[in-house]
Amino acid sequence: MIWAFDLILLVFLVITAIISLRTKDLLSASMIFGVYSFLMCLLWAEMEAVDVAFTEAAVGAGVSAVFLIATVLRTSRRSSD
Amino acid sequence: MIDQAPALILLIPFLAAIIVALMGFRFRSLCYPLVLLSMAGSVWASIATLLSVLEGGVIRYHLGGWEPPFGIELRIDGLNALVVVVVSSVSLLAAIYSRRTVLAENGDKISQFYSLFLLLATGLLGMVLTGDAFNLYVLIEIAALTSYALIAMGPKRATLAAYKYVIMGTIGASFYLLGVGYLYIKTGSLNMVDIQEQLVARDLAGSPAIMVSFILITVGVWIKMAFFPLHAWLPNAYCFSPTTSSCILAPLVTKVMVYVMVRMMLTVYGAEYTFAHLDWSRIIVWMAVVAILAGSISALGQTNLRKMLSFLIIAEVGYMVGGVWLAEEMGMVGSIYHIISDAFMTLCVFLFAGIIISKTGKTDLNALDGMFKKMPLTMTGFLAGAFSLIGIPPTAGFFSKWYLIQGGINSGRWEYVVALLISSLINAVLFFRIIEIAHFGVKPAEGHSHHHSDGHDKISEAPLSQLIPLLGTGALLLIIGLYNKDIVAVISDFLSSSNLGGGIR
Amino acid sequence: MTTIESFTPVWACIVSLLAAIPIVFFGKSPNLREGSTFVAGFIKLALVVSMLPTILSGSTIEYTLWEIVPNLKIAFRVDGLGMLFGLVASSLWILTSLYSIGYMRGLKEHSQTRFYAFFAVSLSATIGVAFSANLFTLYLFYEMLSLATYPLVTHHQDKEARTGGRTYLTYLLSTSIGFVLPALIYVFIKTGSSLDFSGNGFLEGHIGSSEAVILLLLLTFGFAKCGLMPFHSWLPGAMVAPTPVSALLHAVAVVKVGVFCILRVDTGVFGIEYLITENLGVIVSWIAAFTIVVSSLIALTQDNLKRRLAFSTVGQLSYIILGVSLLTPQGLTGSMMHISMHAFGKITLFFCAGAIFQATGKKYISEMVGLGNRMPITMIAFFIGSISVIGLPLGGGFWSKFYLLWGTVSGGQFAMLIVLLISSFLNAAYFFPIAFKAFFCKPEESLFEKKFQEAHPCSVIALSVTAIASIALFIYPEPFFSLAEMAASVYLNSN
Amino acid sequence: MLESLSPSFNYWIYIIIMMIGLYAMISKNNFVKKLIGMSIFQTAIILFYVSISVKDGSTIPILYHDQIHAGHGEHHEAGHGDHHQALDTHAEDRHDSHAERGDAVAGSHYPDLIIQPDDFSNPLPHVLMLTAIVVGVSTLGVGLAITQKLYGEFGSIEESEILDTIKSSND
Amino acid sequence: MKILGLIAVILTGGLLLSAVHDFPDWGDTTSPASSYRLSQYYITETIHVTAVPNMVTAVLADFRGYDTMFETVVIFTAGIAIIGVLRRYGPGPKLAAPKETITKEKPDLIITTTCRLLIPIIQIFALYVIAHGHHSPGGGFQGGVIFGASFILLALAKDLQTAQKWVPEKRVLKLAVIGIFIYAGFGLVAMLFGSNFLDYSVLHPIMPATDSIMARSHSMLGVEIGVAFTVTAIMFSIYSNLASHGDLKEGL
Repeated sequence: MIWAFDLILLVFLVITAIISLRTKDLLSASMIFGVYSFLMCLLWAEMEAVDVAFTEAAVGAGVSAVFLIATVLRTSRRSSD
Repeated sequence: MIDQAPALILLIPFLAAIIVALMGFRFRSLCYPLVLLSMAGSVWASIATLLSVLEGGVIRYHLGGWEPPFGIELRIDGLNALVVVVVSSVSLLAAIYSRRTVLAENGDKISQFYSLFLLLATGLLGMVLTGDAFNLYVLIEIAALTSYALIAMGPKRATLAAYKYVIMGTIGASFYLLGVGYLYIKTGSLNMVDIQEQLVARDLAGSPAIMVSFILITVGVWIKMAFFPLHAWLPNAYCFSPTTSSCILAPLVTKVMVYVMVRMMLTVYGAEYTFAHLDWSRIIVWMAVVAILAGSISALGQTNLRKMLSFLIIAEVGYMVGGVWLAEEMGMVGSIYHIISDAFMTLCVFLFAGIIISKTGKTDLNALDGMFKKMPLTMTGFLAGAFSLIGIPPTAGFFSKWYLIQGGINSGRWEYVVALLISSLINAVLFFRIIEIAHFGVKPAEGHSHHHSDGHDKISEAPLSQLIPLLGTGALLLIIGLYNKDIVAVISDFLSSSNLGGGIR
Repeated sequence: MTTIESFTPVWACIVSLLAAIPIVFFGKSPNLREGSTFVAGFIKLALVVSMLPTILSGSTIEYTLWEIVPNLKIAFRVDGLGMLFGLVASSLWILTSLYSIGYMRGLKEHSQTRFYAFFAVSLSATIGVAFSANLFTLYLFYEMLSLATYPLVTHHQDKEARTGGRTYLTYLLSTSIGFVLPALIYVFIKTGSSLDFSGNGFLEGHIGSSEAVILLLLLTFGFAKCGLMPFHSWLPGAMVAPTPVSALLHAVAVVKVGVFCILRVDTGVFGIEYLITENLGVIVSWIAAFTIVVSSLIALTQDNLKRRLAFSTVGQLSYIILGVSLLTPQGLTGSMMHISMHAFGKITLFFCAGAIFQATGKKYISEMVGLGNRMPITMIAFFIGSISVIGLPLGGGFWSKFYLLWGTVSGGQFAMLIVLLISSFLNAAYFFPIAFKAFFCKPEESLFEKKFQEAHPCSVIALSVTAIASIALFIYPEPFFSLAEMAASVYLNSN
Repeated sequence: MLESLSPSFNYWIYIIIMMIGLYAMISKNNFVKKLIGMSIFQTAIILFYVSISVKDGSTIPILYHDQIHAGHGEHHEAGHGDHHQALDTHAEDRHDSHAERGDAVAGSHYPDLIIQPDDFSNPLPHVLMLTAIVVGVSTLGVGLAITQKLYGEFGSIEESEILDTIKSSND
Repeated sequence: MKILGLIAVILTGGLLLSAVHDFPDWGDTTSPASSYRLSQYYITETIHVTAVPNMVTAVLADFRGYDTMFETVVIFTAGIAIIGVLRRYGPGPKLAAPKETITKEKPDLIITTTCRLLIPIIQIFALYVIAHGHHSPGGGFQGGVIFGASFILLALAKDLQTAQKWVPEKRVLKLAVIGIFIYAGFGLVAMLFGSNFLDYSVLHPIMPATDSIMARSHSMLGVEIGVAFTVTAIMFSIYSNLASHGDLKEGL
């Protein structure tokens, strides 16, 4: 485990989490959430949790983001906050 | 067969749920009988389990044939054997009731509704049966997901309430999960009994992580059971949901979470840690007092029948949390007994509310105008529940209050006793307000009026599928009250086996 | 003193409960319905009377039905005091039933089936209270009575009834849940006993003096059915009920259950000896004395006949409480006898009030001038009832009042003696004018339409019987006298 | 300096991420935002669990083909003094569990294979978190479905707007 | 709400931070979680008692198979719940239209072609993931999600109707139910053989397995296939409901 890589990933995680919650465009927010999930997946893979990482890649970065996008397109893209 | 009964308790409704899910396309009319049949099977299995627990002590059913802590076990002692009977029979009664209301409220989604209904029962039964802390989380989530959907299947406001419930429920469940994580990081185990042994063996009583895990789990469970400051999701969720949903959700979800709290406090952390080491009894009983009073007083301000009852649930949760945290055996007995009796009384009044709403189409208290004349049997059933909630002997509610007050006096917590009494009186006011409306009509005449309000709207007795569960619940309330000694004996056995001595005054 | 195990008291209790089933079943045919009421009434009376010789011989009858909470049983036990009360209640039920047939039919009341059914249930609860073996069973039946009488009190289902019913339940439930229940549980915890009433109480040695005072106050005010001030307002409020209900409930069942409970608590829970040693009688007796005087004064101002009777009842009940709190054998005997004597006297008065309303529609005393000629039987009965309640010779009430006065003298409590005397005077002041005006004043012509106008025969028979009984009890106060004396001796000499 | 922090910075960051999610769940007005917050909240917990499973010098909890078919000495590096001790105790443990499990292990297909527990990261949290991820996506799905239903009924996914609608319809 | 959120965050955060120092060191092999017999048993004995090299799969599908069954049920529940909440049969009351209109263009040629090529590969990969879960990362759940994603991709690339032709709602439900039945079936058959629920070891007489250890291994594969069925079906079902606002007619 490479601590520097780990740390960079963690910092990016925090950044993407904050961005995805602060973006007013929900479609972008969903995409950034996908990025967040993917970073999370990388982090876990790097922490030797391959199965979890695999699942997160499929679920978090893939399906969850698609669900979010589907909902956003079916409802409203704008968010007040 | 009997050996397998613990697993069958939840496997039967579980498999039925799966089958029912398919029936939306064909055999829709078979959903209801199948639900009844499976719940009856579950009741049978749970009673068989209870009997064998009474006979032979704790049952440990190793799933997959793995010894705990390696595998997951169902661990059934006196406490969950009792609660599981309650959960399965309440589900059965609610299922019997559902016949017409589901058709009326969710006619196009019968199979989904019943499937979710059975999955909810499965989840709740599983929560009660399991002996594994993480498995409990999974089952909490099953129960939660089904609850969200069952509530969201109602009209407009129900959807909003369901959304709120999703957020709050997820926070609660996640706190629980995090708490289990903290336990795991310090003990390395997930089996409840094994965690307790590890806590003792590793001498973790002073560990901040264990304390934090305790707080997380407790707060998580409190959110799920709508303990007062964390109750915001409950009133609207139970008030606007379809009546059948509220009939199974209201009696069971909060009560099962109280069970989880008791299980966590006694089996996982142990009474000594919970009461002697942490010693938060003083503050938490005060919180319970506030919860009881807040719930009761909020209920007073409601004109919507189900909303009023929902606030009563919050008060009742206060009873149970307070009773457990009295750190006193009688209080504990009272709380556990109250889990049982409150499940049935809540069922009774919610069934009644469901009948009234489906009969009159109105949700406020004035819908009850002159109901004693129009539906005397329904009102009789309701009276049993109302008297029980007020605490009139010999209904079950009286005896739970009896033990709880005894606990309060024994431990010298007079504020709790006073809160219980005030809440009983407020309940009396609430229910006699209903009885008055049903007895006198909304606007009683000035002089002798003998013929008010008959016949201007044709409301007659509820159909049999709704009457049977209502009257059955009423009768059960009496039976639970009259046989409280035997139930309490089982509870006391459980308490004495779970080594209360260390932590209890 | 021997103890006999027998199921009879349980039968005596539940027979009227069971009677509710045929009453509801025969709801459509009034004759069968009221027939079953009567059958049940006679069976009940027969069962109670069948136990009388046993009790008089000094034995008690016991039966344990059910151990409901660990250590706590639903148990029945018949002793002198219980027998006395049971006898009064069961015999008056029959008469009240007779009377109510007349009353209800005469006025063509609605929902008669409900009326008779709950009437029967109330009686079960009353007998249950009378034959309770422990405080817990007593409480159980006490609550049952509160609830079973609610539909009776609010029988008219109008606004007035709603207000009255509200007051009724508010007072009764809040006191019983708020005061009695915690006291009950506290006693249970402190003594760890089965709460069984015993000859000399079971609290001694388990609690301190201050606890004793609090418990006594909780239990005295908690049984608000006894009408002690300040928890008396439900009684006049509950007068909205049909008169038979008022009669039975407010002369016999409900209020007497209240004082009976206090008698039980004082004798069976605290024990007279313990009350004497702690000097607790004084508190209660002053409360009772206050109630007596104030209620009598209020009664004087009432124009509604039933309300006047209600306030009179409040005062008379306090006699009983005063009698027991004198803690002397004579006082105790007197107060127990007063249960029966006052019951017969007061029920006569209520019957009369109902008969007047039934025949003429009059409720107010000012409208009853010259009624004596119209309703001679009723008014004579009213007069007899007044005598008995005031406590003059020729009325059964004389004996009980005599013993009460004797009790004050032998206890050296002259203040109480004066209270009793003043109150008797006030009683006379609010009763006699009614009878006097009825017989000796000329009515205004427009007041009555007919010359002779008695109520329904059933009612008249009933009120005559009770009036005669009131006189008979003066001549021959048995078996109530022996029962009371026996019970009093048990409570004072059992140590 | 960062290296000295490294023992616990995962734990710190997981708390930060979790609090970001929690704050969003409670404070955000938009329903989709709340659900994104919820997902972040849940993944933070998963991160915490995964952190538990990490061991120094371990590898992924899957046996390689050649690991299975080779003796244990090959992949067991020298220089881990305490490993030998551990080996002994674990060998004993294994015997115990052999005895417990009877013929189940007696019939092992790889009787010669002895595995060092410290060589592999802890598989249990991984298993638990697989389940947690599934629960997370299920909750997200249900939450989104409810959001869509709300939008269909109220025409908005902003909490304040919906509350206003309800308020005005009640008045 | 903002203040409430801040208070909750500060309280919870403070609480959690206060316990961090109590945690075992990062990667500490002697930490309770790592050194307790539970995880050690899983690491050292899995291969012996189940003959599965991937410990995660073994623990998931066998030791904690009960959990995993309910994990599948969670997915199933979510699917049913979303149908229950969102599904509209026939024309219901008018619902609010999306704020942003979705442009309906003819699907792009490049995208459709790529998808046509890609989807079979994705599906084969999914099958590989399912089947090879014993030896490499993966298993029923991951494979199922990937398989489901292939259908979602189809729906996204062409339209929902095309994907619906492959997996109409009825088939989705059937697949999901079959999946759970496969899983529960292993457990139930074990019960019929007189053992406890989900005890695969007794299943060797009816399996191409030589002994109870191989029976566990093979049953795990079966169970994973069951999970995959359910997950595939439900993932697609959730997507199609969310994408069409419950009427399964017009997707994104």
